[in-house]
Amino acid sequence: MPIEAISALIGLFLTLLIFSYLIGDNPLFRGAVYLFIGVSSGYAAVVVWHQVLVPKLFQPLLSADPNQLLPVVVPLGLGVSLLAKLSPRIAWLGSFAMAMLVGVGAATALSGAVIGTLIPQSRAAMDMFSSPTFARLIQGIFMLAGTALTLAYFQFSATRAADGSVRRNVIFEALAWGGRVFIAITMGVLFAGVYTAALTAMIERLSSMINFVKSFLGQ
Amino acid sequence: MRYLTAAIAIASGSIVLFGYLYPLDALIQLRVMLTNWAVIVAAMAVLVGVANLVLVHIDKIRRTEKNSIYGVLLIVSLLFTFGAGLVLGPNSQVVRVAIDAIIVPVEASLMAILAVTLVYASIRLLRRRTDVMTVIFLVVAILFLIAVMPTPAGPIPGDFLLLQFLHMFSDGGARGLLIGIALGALLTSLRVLFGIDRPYGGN
Amino acid sequence: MASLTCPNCGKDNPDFLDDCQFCQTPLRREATLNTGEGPTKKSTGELEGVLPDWLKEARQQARDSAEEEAAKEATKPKIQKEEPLDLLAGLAFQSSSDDEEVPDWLSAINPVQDKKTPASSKLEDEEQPSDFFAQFDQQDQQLIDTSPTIPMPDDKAQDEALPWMSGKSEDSQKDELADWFSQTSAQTNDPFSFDTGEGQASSRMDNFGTPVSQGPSAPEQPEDLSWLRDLEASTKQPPPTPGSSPEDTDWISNLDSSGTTEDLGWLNNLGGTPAPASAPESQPEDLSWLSNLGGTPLTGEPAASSPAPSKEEDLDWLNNLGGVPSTPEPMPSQTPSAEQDLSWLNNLEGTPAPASSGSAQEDLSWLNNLGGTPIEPEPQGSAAPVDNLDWLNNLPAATPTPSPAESASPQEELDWLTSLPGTAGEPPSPQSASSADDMSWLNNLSETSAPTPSETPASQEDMSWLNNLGSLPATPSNEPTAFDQPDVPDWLKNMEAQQSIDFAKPSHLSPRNTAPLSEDAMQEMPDWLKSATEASKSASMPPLGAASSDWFASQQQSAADKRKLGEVSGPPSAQQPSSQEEPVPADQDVFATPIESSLANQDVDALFAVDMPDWLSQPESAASEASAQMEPLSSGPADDLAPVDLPSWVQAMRPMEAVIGEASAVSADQATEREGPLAGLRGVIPFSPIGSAQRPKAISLKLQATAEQQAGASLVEQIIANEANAQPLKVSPFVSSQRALRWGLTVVFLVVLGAIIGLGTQMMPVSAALPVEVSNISNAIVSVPEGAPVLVVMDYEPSLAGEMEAASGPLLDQLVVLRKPIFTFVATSPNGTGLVDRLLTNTKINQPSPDGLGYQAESQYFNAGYLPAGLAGVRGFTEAPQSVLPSVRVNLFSEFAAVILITDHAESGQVWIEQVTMAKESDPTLANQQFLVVASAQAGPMLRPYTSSKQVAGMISGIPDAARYEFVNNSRPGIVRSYWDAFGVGLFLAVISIVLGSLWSLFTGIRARRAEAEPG
Amino acid sequence: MALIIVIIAALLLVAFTLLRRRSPAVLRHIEAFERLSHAIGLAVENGTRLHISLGRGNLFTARGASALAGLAMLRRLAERTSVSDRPPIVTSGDASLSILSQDTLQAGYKAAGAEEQYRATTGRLTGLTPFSYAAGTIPVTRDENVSANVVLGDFGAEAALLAEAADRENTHLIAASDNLSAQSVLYAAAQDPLIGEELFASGAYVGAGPSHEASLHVQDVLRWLIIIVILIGALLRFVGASF
Repeated sequence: MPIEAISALIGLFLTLLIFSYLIGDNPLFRGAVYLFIGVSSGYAAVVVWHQVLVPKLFQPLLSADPNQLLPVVVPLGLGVSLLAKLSPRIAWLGSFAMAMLVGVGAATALSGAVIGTLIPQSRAAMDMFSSPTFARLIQGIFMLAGTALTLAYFQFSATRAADGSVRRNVIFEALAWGGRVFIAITMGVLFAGVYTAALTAMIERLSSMINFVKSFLGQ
Repeated sequence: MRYLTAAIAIASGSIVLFGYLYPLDALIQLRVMLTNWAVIVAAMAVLVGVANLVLVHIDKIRRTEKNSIYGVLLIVSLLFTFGAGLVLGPNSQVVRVAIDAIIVPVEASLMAILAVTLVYASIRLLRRRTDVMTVIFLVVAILFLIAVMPTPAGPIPGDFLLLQFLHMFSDGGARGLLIGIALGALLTSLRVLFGIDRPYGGN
Repeated sequence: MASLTCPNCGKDNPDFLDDCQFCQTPLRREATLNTGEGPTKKSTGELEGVLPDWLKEARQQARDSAEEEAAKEATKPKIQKEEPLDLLAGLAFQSSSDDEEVPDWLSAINPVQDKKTPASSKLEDEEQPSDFFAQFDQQDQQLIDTSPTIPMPDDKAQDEALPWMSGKSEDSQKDELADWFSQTSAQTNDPFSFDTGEGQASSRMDNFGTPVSQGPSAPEQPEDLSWLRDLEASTKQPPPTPGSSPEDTDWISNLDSSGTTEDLGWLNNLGGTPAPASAPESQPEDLSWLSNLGGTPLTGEPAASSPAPSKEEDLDWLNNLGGVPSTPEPMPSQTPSAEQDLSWLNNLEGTPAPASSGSAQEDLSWLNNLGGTPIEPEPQGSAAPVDNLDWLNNLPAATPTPSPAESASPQEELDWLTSLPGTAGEPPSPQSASSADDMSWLNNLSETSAPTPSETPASQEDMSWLNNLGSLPATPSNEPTAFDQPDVPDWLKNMEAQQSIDFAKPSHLSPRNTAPLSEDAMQEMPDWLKSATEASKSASMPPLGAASSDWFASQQQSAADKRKLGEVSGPPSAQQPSSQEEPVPADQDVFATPIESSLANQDVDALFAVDMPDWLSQPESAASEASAQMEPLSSGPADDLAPVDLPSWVQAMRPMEAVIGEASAVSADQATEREGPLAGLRGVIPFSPIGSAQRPKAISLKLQATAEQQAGASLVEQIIANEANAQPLKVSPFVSSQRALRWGLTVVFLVVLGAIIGLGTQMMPVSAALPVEVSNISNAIVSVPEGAPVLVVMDYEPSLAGEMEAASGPLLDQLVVLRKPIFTFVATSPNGTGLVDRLLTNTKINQPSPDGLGYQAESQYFNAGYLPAGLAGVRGFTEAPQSVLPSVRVNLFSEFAAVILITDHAESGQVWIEQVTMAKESDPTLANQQFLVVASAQAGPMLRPYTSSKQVAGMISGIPDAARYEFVNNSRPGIVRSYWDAFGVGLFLAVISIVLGSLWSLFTGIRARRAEAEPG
Repeated sequence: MALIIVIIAALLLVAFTLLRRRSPAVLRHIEAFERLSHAIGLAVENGTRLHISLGRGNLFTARGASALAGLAMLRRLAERTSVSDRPPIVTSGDASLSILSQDTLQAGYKAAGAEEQYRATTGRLTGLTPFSYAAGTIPVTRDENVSANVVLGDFGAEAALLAEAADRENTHLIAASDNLSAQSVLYAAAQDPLIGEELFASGAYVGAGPSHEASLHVQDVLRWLIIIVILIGALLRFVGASF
């Protein structure tokens, strides 16, 4: 039996085990899940090893070129210090590497949020009105209203009323209600998209299973 | 030590941030170097995380916790895949089998479960929350599904119009959500860069 | 002619005679003073001239001092007169709470506490309180176990105790509070910390409370629970070393303040014995009930000097004095307490709420200990008792055993009782007989409630302390008199200090403070207070001996039952039949006179009156009985003292102004003293037993009913009630219906979709109409140069490989067929690298002809592998592809003629869109680079804004767009088409299921809500 | 432009942080956070576990901010539940995030004075891919005596599996994600979903400090600035102005 057929058979079997979760949690599902977690984690570690650590760390270390060696000494030390995280007693040794990681990540996230989302999305909201057609103008008005009202909905600042209740300004509440409508519509559209993706996955799984059975039966 | 870690985080973050926002050659080179360092450290963190995963299940097995027997399956499959991939490489036949026979089918099956789970959740939604927004949510979802639903007579009439109408609202809402999330990310990252939030072990 | 009958020989005499002509007995009342007669104004002006100079000066000084005292009394604010009532009003409310476990005998003792106040307030030294608290602070900070064994002469004890006992100066109290508040705020955010663990628990509470205080009170509820849980959990932690951590000082300081609150109460009962330094270390509950044993605790001072954070201690035992009014005298000292009470209620919006409930539980635990019943674990109720033990465990002086509550407090009794003034050498008074009963009863108590060895001496101390009962009340008995008479003579003050005058014993009684509400007051008071006062009325003292054991038998019940102790229908009422029989004869047998018997009753009641008999708890019967007892007293010649012939100057020294001035204020039912130097004074010595005399109508229901207090109090109840409520679990029928629904949906989807796929039907046509963003893809592909490198980003997980392969297949097929590009595959997830070959295989791009397009690896397509570091990696790749991913064959990102992003997550897709946009802004050579997106249906809607903003040239979103594009692409490679029918049927099933199921859920939900709304 | 936005946000953050230290902020009512506090209290009191799932937010993506926000809230929850018999379990789908969750847990216990209760195995990596992470988290919900699940971070559609598992176990689920697909799924499947940027407000609502409250006020200021800029810009675009 070719390797593809073995893979398809195993895949069919595991698919059935996973689908058994729809009936209820059971040992078969658990076994399949734990097997999957182990394999996927091991594969991820392999990919990281071969496609990140080897080219970026080990090859420069093994090379005699000091220009390549020096830049990797610091990350090597930081990376090795992370192994200390496996022992709570010396876990603090890895805090320096994690601090660097968090600092770089925070800066990356900040720049991505500002440069990649805030400015482009704000500009896109304005561009809907540049030399628009009537239909585009209507669409732009709705999108602009949706953007503004949705943003207004998340207004966190509020005031405490005399009776101790906390509520926002009446105007803000009205705007927030409109924002909730837009959010509900957006969520509904996104939910439908997620469902179509899930349905496609189910169809793909069923299709692969049935096709394997058909091919196994020689049809 | 907490001050030293905070200083490291603030310094590295500031260099990378200004390397993004103020493109000086020196800043860009520093940013690229720090990014490469971070990539290596993150790769090492993956190995540490996998080791943590193994240790957690070994601990559960040693303490004979409930359903800890499945941990044996996890550890064996993980070590086998990692060992085979380490020796044979990620593009080897064995690893390919692991992907085609286990990873893809199981992940796709878990995603496929959502086709039933989401319908089930939608049915119970009005039992859980009965308000106008929930009704709008369900109505819009149903309309969207109808708009993209093929029928024996072809697509329903006016499917584009319906989709355009829904997108006219959803795009605005999505844009507002994206901007809001970006604002949250901006402030959250600023707190870290200011050393206010120190999730790397500083108190 | 009128004749006068000689009171001595009974013979008639002419009315002009002053003395009997037969026996020379004075005939006129002016000439004689019979015991019990009211004083008469007598002009002694004629004597002034014959008085010596020193006596004239003394009289003048007495007048001056009288004027000064009168001026002091006049300067007291009017509102202070109401404060004690306000305090009691809050107490009455608290007594109506379900969480009150403090027995009613506590309330029966309160009035005596109030009686004690005026004397102390009269003699107060303004500076003493702070010194007193500083003493506590110092000793607590050092955590030195200084049990109250400080030897101290009685007089000195009086002199030192009275100043800090006094709550006269409201300003000094407030300053003290301000200092305390600043001190506690400087220590920690947490208002109450009991031990290290509690310190963190309270800090957690505080932090927890932070958002709570910003919003409605709901967020506080969990903190109550976490606080209670913390208490329970903290007992499992070893007691921290004193001073080993900052939390120690926190809880010490808080404990100090709360402990001080209690100490002032019970120490003042001891005739002014100064507060022992270790008092704060002892359990507040113990001290509070010890204070009641003394019969004259100064609750005014504790309330006044008690900081707000300690109110959950203070109020907890004070508030259980349900329906107990107080005399106006202690108002000055209790005004701050009322304010703190109010602030405490207001602060309940924050974290103190759990403390109040927790303290209530502490009372419960203490009650259980008293009854020898261990705390029965309950979900919430078990926490507080553990806390009770826990914070005691952290006290160096406390025993580490789980019952320090029992072991520590008797130890307190041991020390301070031995130092009682005038008690050591005093012969056993008639009360000692009853003390003997009490003694055995106490032994039972100690045996049952205190298994630790330290209990045995403790119970012995109870015995000795009971023997000394008779002498204890001396001080409080005289002080009201001293207060009412600004010019009280020195000899009378000395009598106050000596405390060894037998005739002072009757003044131990305090009818006004324990009287039930009058009918008018009952009508005025709200229902919840009525229930509280009824509960307090119904509480009665158990009969000594057997009855007491019966009562304790009633304590052997669940904690939930114990909570009903303070209620009318609780176990106490069940004890009343036996209570009615035994106590009265027992008292009458033991005590010769009704006064003594009432004294004994009051002593015993103050000690052990957990369940008072009806003759004590029913005001009418008690009052009538008391009056009935007074009649034979006045008429019985054996009891009368011989007529005393006082010189006129002595008569002039008798307290005229006070008596005459007070005569109008004293109610008619108050007795007039007929013997002793207080003869003729009305209402000075209360006669009715505890819990029986009539309560003045002036109980401060109005103050109690202030909206602020009501709101705070209702908030307490709400918080406690909410925390006590368990999370409602879903009923099993609904759960089973869920499982049935899930199973039904599973079967329907799998069977129907399997059938459609198995049959391979193609009955659903595909529309050729393309959305704008999809049609733009064809235009973008045309603009790609022949054989140009194209970057394909594999940004999806294996879970959506089927959808992404079907969606991207038509685009890749068209691109290969038209432009023969060189693909470079980059994966942004580790699993993505393994999906490249699968994609090319399923789209038949790398399959040999004629079925496939025959693309060859490493020549026409390259799997560059995994691009790590997410956003940073993407950013680096757009800047220098090879430096980030050495396996990439291009040097510059601009060499890619097109970038095809195949993504299943909008966020990861946005990263590429954003970074490529940034690269295009910084690199003009990227202007012509086409950026195409193949998105999963779940990511498409989120990426649409980028298409409208022109950041994305074209996009295929999910199966519907792919089916159309595939149809336009001559139905190649045909993956989507094989899914199309099943996709349509699946969507139809989903729509039908959601519509019908939602309608059913709506119907069942409305029906369920209606069912819940129906009464019962 | 981006630099200006960052500088304005930084200055406002500092200013509002100093202001909030004097006067606590008054924030709008969010039901989910109130239920969160209640659920935490119940979990601590009932001796059950609190399960906190931080998602799989990669620190190198813009979604890493959601992971940082989840860590900030984890710190507070760790302090609150430090005295519980059963310390909370933290699961994550990213290796770096799992290490940070352990550090945060340890720091929270240390701040609460209960560092001895910290166990490294309570901060777990349950999977390195989205569905392996979700599949590895489902058993935690079921086997660890969990009474409340706090799912807060970057998720995808796999969040529906977590919601499904919580529903099957009849446990509380408070869910928040910066992923809109996950939000839409949780909107339908979770008892208390948090929408949009409410995820980033979690720290302020659990009392993480004045800086978190100040962050929300800065967000409000920038929010209205952006709204005004967009409206004015759209108007200028409509009249033909180019900028």
